[in-house]
Amino acid sequence: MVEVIDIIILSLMAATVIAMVVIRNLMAVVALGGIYSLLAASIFVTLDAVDVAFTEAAVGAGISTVLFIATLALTTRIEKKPAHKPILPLFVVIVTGAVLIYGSLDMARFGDPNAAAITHVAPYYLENTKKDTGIPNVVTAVLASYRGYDTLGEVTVIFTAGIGVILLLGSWRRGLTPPSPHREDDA
Amino acid sequence: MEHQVYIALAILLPLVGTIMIWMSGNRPNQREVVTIITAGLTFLCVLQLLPPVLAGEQPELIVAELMPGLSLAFKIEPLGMMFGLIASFLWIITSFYAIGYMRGHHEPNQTRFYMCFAIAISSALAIAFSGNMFTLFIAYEVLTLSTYPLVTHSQTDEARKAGRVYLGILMSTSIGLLMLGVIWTWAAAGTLDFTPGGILKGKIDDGLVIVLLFLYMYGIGKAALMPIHRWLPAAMVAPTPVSALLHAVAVVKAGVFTVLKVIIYIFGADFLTETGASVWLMCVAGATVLLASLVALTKDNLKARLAYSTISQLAYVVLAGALATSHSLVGGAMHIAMHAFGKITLFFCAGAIMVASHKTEISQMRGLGWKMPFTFAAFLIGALSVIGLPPLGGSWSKWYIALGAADADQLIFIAVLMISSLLNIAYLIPVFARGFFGPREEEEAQMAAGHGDHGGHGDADHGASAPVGSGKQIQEAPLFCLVPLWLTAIGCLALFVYADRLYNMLSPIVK
Amino acid sequence: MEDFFGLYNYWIVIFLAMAGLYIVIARGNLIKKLVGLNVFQASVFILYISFGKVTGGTAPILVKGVEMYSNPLPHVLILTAIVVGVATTALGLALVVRIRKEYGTIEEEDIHSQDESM
Amino acid sequence: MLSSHLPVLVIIIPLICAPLCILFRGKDQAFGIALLATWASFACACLITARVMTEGQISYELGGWPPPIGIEIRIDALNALILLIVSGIGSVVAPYSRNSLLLEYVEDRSSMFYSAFLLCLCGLMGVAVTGDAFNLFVFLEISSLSSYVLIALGFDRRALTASYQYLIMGTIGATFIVISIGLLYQATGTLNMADIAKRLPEHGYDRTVISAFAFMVIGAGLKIAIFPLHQWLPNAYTYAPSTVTAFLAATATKVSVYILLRFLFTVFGVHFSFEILPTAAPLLILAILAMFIPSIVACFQKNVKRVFAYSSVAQIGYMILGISFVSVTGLTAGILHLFNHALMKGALFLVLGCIFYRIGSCHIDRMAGIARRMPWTMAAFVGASLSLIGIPMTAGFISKWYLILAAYEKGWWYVTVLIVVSSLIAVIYVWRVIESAYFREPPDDLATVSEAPLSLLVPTWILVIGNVYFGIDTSLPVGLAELAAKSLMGVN
Amino acid sequence: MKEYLVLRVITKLLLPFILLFGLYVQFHGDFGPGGGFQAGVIFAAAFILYSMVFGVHAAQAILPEGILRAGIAGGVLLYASVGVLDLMLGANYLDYSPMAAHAKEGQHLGIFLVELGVGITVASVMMTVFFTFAAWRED
Repeated sequence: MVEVIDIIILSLMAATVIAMVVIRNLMAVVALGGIYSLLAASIFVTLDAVDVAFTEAAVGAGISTVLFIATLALTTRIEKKPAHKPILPLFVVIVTGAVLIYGSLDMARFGDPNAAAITHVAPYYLENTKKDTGIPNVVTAVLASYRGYDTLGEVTVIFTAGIGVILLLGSWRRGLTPPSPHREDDA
Repeated sequence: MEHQVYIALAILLPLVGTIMIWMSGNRPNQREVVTIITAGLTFLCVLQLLPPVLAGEQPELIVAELMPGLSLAFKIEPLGMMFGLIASFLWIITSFYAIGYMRGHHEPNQTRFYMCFAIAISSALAIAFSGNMFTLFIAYEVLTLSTYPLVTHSQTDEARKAGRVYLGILMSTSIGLLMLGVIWTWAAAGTLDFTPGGILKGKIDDGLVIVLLFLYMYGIGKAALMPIHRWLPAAMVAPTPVSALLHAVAVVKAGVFTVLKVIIYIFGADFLTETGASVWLMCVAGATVLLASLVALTKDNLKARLAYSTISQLAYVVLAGALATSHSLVGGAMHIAMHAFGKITLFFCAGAIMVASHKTEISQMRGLGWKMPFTFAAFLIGALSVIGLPPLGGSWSKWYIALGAADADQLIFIAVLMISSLLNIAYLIPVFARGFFGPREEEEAQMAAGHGDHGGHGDADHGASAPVGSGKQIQEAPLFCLVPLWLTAIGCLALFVYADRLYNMLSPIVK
Repeated sequence: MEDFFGLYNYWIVIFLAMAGLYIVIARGNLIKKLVGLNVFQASVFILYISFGKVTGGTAPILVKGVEMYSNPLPHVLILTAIVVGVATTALGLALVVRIRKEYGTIEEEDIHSQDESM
Repeated sequence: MLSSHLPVLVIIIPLICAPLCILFRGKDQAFGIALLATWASFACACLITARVMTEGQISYELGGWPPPIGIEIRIDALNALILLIVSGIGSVVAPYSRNSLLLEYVEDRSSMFYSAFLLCLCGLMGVAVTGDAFNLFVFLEISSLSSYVLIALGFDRRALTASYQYLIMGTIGATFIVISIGLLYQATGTLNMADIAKRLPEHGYDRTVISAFAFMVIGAGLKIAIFPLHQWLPNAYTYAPSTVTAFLAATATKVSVYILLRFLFTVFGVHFSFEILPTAAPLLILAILAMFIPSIVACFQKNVKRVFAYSSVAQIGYMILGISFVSVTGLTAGILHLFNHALMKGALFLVLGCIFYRIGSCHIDRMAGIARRMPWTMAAFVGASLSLIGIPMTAGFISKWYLILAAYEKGWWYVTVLIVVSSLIAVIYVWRVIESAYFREPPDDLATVSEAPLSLLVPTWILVIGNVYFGIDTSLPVGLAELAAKSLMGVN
Repeated sequence: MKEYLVLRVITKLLLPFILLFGLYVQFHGDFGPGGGFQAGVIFAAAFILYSMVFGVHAAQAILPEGILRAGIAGGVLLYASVGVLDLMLGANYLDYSPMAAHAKEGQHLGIFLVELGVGITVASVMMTVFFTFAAWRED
C-alpha cells in the first residue's frame, strides 16, 4: 500500500522536476520548487519521518519559497534561453547518476528490516531513549542529546547565514568603490 | 676551540659588515671605511686558521642539525683553506679598487653594491669552509642570490636581461641538477660529509656513477662548463669590480672549487678512475678549453674577451679534476690561485682603462699604453701569468696539470694544453701590443668613432662617451685603481717564487 | 525483477537528484541554479530517509504497544541537513541580489562578457 | 580538570565568541574578543599537540555518550597538526585584519566580520578534530558558509560572482560528501569514522562502498580544488579581501586535504583505496598536471594575487603527489607540505595585503620599484617566495627534499625530475614580481607611498620568520608529519 | 496593501493562533513531532505574514533590529552555554545529566533549553533575513 502511494508521489515529483527544467518563467519555477518540497514532505510522511516532513514543509515550501519570491521581486522573472547545447553537463549528470545506480545495486532492499543501518546503532536509541531521557520522541532526543553537538553546529550554520545576509545586503548603501589606499599623508 | 671561533667570525664578520654598511647608507666615506675594515678583519680571521691547517689539523664547527644526518657544519682542509685565503685577501684589494672605480664612474645604488658584495664574500667563505655537501649547497645558493643584484646593478633593460640569464642558468642548474645529485648521494650513502677517499665507493653501482657525475658537473653551473657558460659573458654588463669578483674571487672559483671538492671528497679520485666515469668529462673540459679560447679571439670588447678566457681557464681546473691523478688535482687546486691573481689583474686593468679613457673596445686602444704605462705593464704580467709563462705563477699549475695528464696517460690533453696556451698568447698579447704600437691620438679619435658602433656589451653605454674620453687629455688611472692592480700583479710573481709552499700545503688533499 | 521492486524507489530518487544537479550545472540563470541546488539536495534527503524505512514500522515516537519503528537516525541527520540547505539558499540569494545590483543581470554569460569587457 | 576538556574547548571558544562579537557592537570590543578567542584556541591547540605527542591519540565523548551512539572528538598526530596550522594562522591573521582596508569598508559591521571570521575558524577546526562523519559535514558547512561571506566582502564586484561560483561548487562538493557518508551509513549502519573503518571489512567492499568512495573523492576534490576541479579558486582568492585570502589560502584547502587523507587512509583503508582500487595512478597524474598547468598559467598573470592563487593550485599538486606515493615518506612529504605551504602562502598573501593597503592594487606593473618605498614588506616577500621556490634553509626546501626522497625510494626518476622542473617554473613567476619590485624605476605617483604600518608588518614577518625557522629546526613539523603518516599507513 | 481590509483583519485574527501553534510545537516537541527548529520557522512565518500585509516597518516596529540581533546571538549562546554549564558541573560538554537531581530530569531540562535556543536563533534569523530582503531597494 505504502509502496503505491510512494510511487505515485515520486512520479509526480519527477513530472515537477521535468517541468522545472523546461519552464523559463522563474516565478513558475519557484512555485514548482515549492510544490516539489511539499511532495517531498509527503514522501517523508509515508517514510515515517514526520519531523522531517514537518520541517521540509515549513522550510522548503515555506521560508525558502518566500525568499525566492522576494529575490525575484528584486531581480527578474524570466530566464534567458540557454545559449549552447549542454553536452558536458548532460555527460556529468549521466555519469554521476550511473555511479549512484551502480552503488544502489548492492544496497539493502528498500524497507529491509535487516539492513545494517537498521540493526547497528539505531536500535540503541529506540530502546534506551525512554530510560535515558524520558522523552518519547526519539528524534528529538537524538537531535538534542545523543547528537546534540551536531545540532549545535546546525544552529551555528543558521547563525552564520544570518550574519552573512546582513553583511551582504545590510551594507549596500556604502557603495562598492574601493576606498582610496592609505598614503603616509592621510594615514 | 678558538679555531671554531675564528671560523664563525670569518663567516659572520662580513654579514655584520653588511648591516653596518646598510646603516651608514648615505655617508659614502663611512660606508667604505667599514667595508675596508671588515675585509681586513675577515682576512685576519682566516689567516688565524692557516697555522693549524699547515700543521695538519682540520678545525671543525657544527652549527645545527636540520634533519638526522644532515647538519650545517664547517670543516677546514687545505683546499678550502687556500680558497678562503684567496677570497678574503682579494676582497680587501677589490674593495679598494671598487672605491676608486665606483666613484670614478659615479655609479648609483652603491650601498646595495657594497652590501651584496659583503654577503657574497661571506657565502664564498662558507663554501670554502663547508664540512659537507649540504652546507656547501646552501652557501652556493646564497652566493647566487647575493650576486644577482650586482649583475643587475645598473638596472638598465640590458642589465635586467643579463640578470635573468645569470639567475636562470645558475638557479636551474643548481636546483635542477645539483640538488638532485645531493639528495641522491644522501639517499645512497646516508651522509654528505666530505671524507677523504669519497663516500660513494660501493654505495652506488658503476653504471650510475656517470649519471651522478653528470648531475654534479652540470649542476655546478658556476664552473661554466660549456654549454652552460652563457651566464658568464652575460654578466659582463656588471661594473668591473663585480666582474673581478665574479671571475677571480668568488663565483667562478667557488664553482671549480666545488668541482674539486666533489671529485676528491664525494666520489674519491680512485673510485672515479676505476670506474672511468670521468672520461667524458675530460673530453668536455678539453673541448671547452679550446672552444672558449677560440671564441675569445673573436671578441673585440676587452671584458668579453677576458670572460671567454676565464671560461677556458676554468675548464683547465675541471679537466684537472677529471684526470683525477694526484698531480693533476694539486695542479688544478693551484690553478685556482694562479688564475685568480692573473685574471683579477687583467680585469682591474680593463676597469682602469675604462675609468681613465672610457675605452671598452680593444680596437680603440691603439697607443693607449703610452698614456697609461703602469696599467698596461701590469696587464702584461697578468697576461703572461694566465698564459703560463715563467716567471709567473700560471706556469706551475699548468705544469702540474700536464704532469697529471701524463700520469693518466691521456697524452692528448697535453696537446690541448699546448694549443690553448698558444691561443692565450694570441688573444691576450695583442691587447698589450695595441697599447704601445700603432698611431697616436689624432687617428685614435676617429678610430673610436669608427668602432664605436660595433663590438660587444659594455660598448652600448660606454662607447658613446668614447670621443669625450679621447677629446680630453687621457692620463693614468686613479691611484685607487692602480695600487690594487699592481698588488695583484706582484702577487702573480710571488706565486711563482713561493709555489712550493702552496704545493706542500695542498698536497695532503690527495694523500 | 526482485531487484527492481527493492530498488525502484532509490532509482527514481536518483533521477530526481540528477535532474536537480543538471539544472545547477547546465543553466546560466543564477536563481535557477539555486532552485536546482535545492532540488538536488532535497532528493538526496529522500535517499537518506529511505535508508531508514522499515516496512511495517511507524514513526519513531515511542508509544505503548508498538514494536516496529523506523530508524530515527537518518531523520535527525536530514533535519540538520535541511537547515544547512536553507542557510545556503539564503546566502546564495543574498549574493544574487547583490550581483544583480552590480551587474544589472543574473545571467552567467552576460556577467562574463561584462567582466571580459572591463 | 579543564585539561581533559581541551579537545572541545578549542572548538567552542571561537563558537561562543562569535555571537558575543555581534552582541558587543563596538569595533574594538569585537576585535578584542576575536583576538582573545583565536589566541586562546591556539593555546589549546598547542596543549593538545603536546598531549598527543606524549600520550598518543585523544578521544573525547560529547554529551558523555560513548561512540558510536554519540559524537566523538578524536585527535591524533594528523588532526593535531591541522589544528595547529588553522589556529596558528588564525591567530596571526586576526590582529592583521584590524588595520586592513576591509574594515573601513564594512566598518559599521566590523563586529560581524570578526564573527564570521571566528565561525570560519571554528568550522575548520571542527572538521579537523571530529571523529564523526556527519559531524564533519556540519562543521565543513559552517566554514564554507562563512568563507562565502568573507570572500564576497572584496572590493571588486567580481568578488560577488567569485563567491557565488564557490558557493555553487562548494555546495555540490559538500552534497557529494553527504551522499558518500549516506552510502557508507547504509552499508555499515554507523557514522563514527573509526567504527566505519572497523565494520567495512566485515561488510565487504561491495558496489555501494565503491560508489561511496567515488563520491567522497570527487566531493573532497571539489573542496580541495584538485587540478581539473579548481575553477572556483583563482577568482575567489584574487578578489577576496587580503586578510581573508591569506587565511583561506593557508587553511581551507589544507583542511579539505585532511578530509581526503582521513577517508582514503583511515575510513576506507589503504588496502581498499589503493590495492583493490587503482587510486594511486590517477592521483599521480592529476598531481603532475596540477604541478605544471596552473604554474604555467601563473607565469602569465598580471595580478600578483592571481599569480599566487594559481600557484596554490599547483602547490596542492605537491600534496596530492605525496599522497599518491602511498608510502610513509610520501605521506610525510605531503603532510609536511600542508604545514609549510600554509606558512609560505599565508606570508605571501599578507605581504600582498600590505602592498594593497598602500597602493590599492596588486598589479605587477603598479608594483614597479616598490621595494624602494616598502623595503620591509618586499624583504618579507622575498623571504616567503624563496621558501615557495624551495631554497635551502626555508620550510619549502624541507618538503621538496622529502618529496624527492619519496620519489627516490620508489625509484620514480621522472617524478623527481618533474618536481624539480615545476619548482623552476615557480622561480619564473616569483622572479617576475621581484624584478619588477626591485629593479624597475618606480612611477611618480609612488612617491607618497610609505612602508606599511607595523600592525600589518609584524604578523607578516612572524610568518616569514616561521618559514625560516621551520626550515632550520624541522623537528616539530617533521615529527608530527611522520607520526601522522605512520598512523595513516598503519605501520609503527 | 492598505485597501485589502479583509486580508488585514484575517491576518490579525490568524496571528495569535500561529504564534500559539509555534509555541506548542516548541514545547511539545518532546512528545509529538516538532521541536525548536520547526517552531522557530513557524514563529518567523507569523511575523513574515504580518510584514507582508502591514509592511516591513510595521513589523520592525514590533521587533526592532536590535532585538532580532540579540535573538540571533542569544539562541546560539544559550545552546553553547548549556554545554559550558555542564563542563562546570564536571560532566562532558553537552552532557545534561548533572543539571538536575536525577540524570533523566537533567537530560529533559537540557533538551528543553537547547531546543529553546534553537527556536530563538532560527526565528530571529529567518525574520532578519526576510526583513533584510524586503528592506532592500534598488537605488
